[in-house]
Amino acid sequence: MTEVLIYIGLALIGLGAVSDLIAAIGMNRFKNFYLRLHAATIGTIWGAFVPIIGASLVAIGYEPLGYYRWFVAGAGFVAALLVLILAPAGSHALARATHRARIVRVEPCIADHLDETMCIKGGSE
Amino acid sequence: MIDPVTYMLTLIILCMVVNLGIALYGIFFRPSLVKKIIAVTILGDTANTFAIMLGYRRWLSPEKPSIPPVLLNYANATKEALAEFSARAVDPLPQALVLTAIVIGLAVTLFLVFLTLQIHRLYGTTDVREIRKLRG
Amino acid sequence: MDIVVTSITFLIPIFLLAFILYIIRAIKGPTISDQVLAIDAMTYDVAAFLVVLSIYLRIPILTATAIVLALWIYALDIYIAKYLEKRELGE
Amino acid sequence: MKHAIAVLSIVLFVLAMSLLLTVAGGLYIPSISVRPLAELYLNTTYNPWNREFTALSPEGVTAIVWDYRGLDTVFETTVFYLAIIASIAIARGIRKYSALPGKELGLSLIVRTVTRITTTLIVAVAISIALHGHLTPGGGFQGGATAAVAPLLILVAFSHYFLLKRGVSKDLMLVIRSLGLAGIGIVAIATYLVAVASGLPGFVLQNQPKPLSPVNLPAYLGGQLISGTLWFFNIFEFFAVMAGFTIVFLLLAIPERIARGGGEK
Amino acid sequence: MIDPQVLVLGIGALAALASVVAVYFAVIERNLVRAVVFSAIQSTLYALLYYILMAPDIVLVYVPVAVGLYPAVILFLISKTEREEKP
Repeated sequence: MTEVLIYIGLALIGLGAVSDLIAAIGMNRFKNFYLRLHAATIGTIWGAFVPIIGASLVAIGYEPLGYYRWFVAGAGFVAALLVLILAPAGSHALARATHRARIVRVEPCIADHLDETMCIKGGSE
Repeated sequence: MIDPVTYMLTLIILCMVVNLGIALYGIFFRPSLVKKIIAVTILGDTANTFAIMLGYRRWLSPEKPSIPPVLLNYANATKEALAEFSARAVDPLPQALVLTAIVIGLAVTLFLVFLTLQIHRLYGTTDVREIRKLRG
Repeated sequence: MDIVVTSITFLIPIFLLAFILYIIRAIKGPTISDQVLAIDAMTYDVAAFLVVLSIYLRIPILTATAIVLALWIYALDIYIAKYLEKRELGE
Repeated sequence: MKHAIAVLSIVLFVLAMSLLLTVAGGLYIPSISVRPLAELYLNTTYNPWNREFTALSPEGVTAIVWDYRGLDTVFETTVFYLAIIASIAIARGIRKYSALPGKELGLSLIVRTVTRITTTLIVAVAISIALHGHLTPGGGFQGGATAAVAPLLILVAFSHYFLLKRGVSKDLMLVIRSLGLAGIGIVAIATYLVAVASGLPGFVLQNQPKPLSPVNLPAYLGGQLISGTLWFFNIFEFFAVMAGFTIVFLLLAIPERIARGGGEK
Repeated sequence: MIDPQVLVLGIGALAALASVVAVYFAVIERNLVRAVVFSAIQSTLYALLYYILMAPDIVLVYVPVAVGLYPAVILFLISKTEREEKP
């Protein structure tokens, strides 16, 4: 039983690590802020939530931690829950403020339904 | 032969020395008072890191890392567990001093923030060169 | 050799590589929003990393730091967002 | 581009210089053992077999902060108190408002809802950190600094008026803060007063019984380890630090327009 | 197999090196809001460094103070005074 938990947990940590790397590459490759928002969401949910859940599962089945493995698992689940609640809200606040403060211009832009004046049709491309 | 552990520890200490130098440059040569406050906080954090480095200890063996000064399983602690704890735990004294220093550093920074705010209300600027000019 | 320790030894470099890439974007970012977004992702990455590392080192007591780290970076988002949106933070 | 070259040269300098210092071996480096004083602290922080010196707290840092070096911390609390009082003194003369704006201010609905949930979680985490300060990492300073983020988050995500409407004012926080400081003082001299009243020698800030003075606060309360004075000190320091920071943030959050006297009186 | 001590201290050394870059830009940058953001990067890296140096107490007090309170206080100050540092 404990071996199954450890293998599932390790698989989740590995999945999280790979997703984190992909998101970090995307963070550097995407062209503007609104596209990077997508990479950041991948990096927080798949790159932080999933590995913390995996680590909690590993901790439940991992004997050397002894009696304190329930502490690790509990703290891990609380941290995962916090990431799940807070990361989207933070990204939302940042995106909304960035759009309202008009500090990021998207070129070329197809349509901007929130604020038509920010959209410059037929930009550099 | 280079010991990699010694290299890593030296690298951390030297990075802190460089940070200290850059923060001192910010305090002495940047004109804005806000920038001076930011540099002062960085200086304080770096000094705290030095204190914590003093209390660190190397690992006993690869299977026995050094541990924080917190005794686990205290309810059924034996004398052997206690001996192993004092053989592996890091020095708690610098941590205790740094703990209070951080909170008091924030309180003193708040005081500096209020002073800067009052200077801006009186003189209309936070640039030290202009403040000096205004006072003759 | 322990399967958990062996696997985590191989997974840590992947986390570190992502961490370095996030730092590059956080330093370089053309606007403030890009920087804050990169710090955001970097800190959640670090929080996950701390939990994994506490299992790797077998020191369970270190896990509590991850909760604190996950909580506070949200505060930084809110402060920067409020500053960009309103200019006056108090109202 | 100029900055990139400067940063690269600094990093390369650090890497090369530390290599040089490693080969030369002249720098202080942490060794495999700690100082004899630290050995003493680690050996006696939780040691039921050595009741003369032990603090009976599994957490070394909290034991040093409030037991071995307790007097230092009391004076540091005084410095903290004076810094906050100095800030309030500089900010004197700020106008009060009679009428609060009725409309909703602040960030979007999503952020406000999440902040409502988060603030509860923050206070819960802070109280847990402060109450378990003598068992796991944490304590009064950590819990207080953690709890002080909650009002700041509300100030930013809602508005300055949101807290004022719910009665969280500067004066209330001053009262809480004074109560916390008074509690620290009472716990510090409680053992001394009891010892003097019963005609025994006693110490200020005493935790566990010492060879000369047998008076102490109980180490166990209802079967749970509370480590004598440490638990009470942590609770009172939590209130003092949290309320102290909240006062300053309330003053700092007053909009500049009103602070300069241009707004409503 | 790599020595775990070297691996763990290597993470700390990486955090320290990155913090040098963040501190450099925090002091050099003229836009004060960006300087605050750089100092937040430095705080996060220092928190990781304190974790590696086995000080969970310091992490618990440093993260709320340096990530949760310092940026807000300095942003309050910037929003009430000046946004740019004059050359």
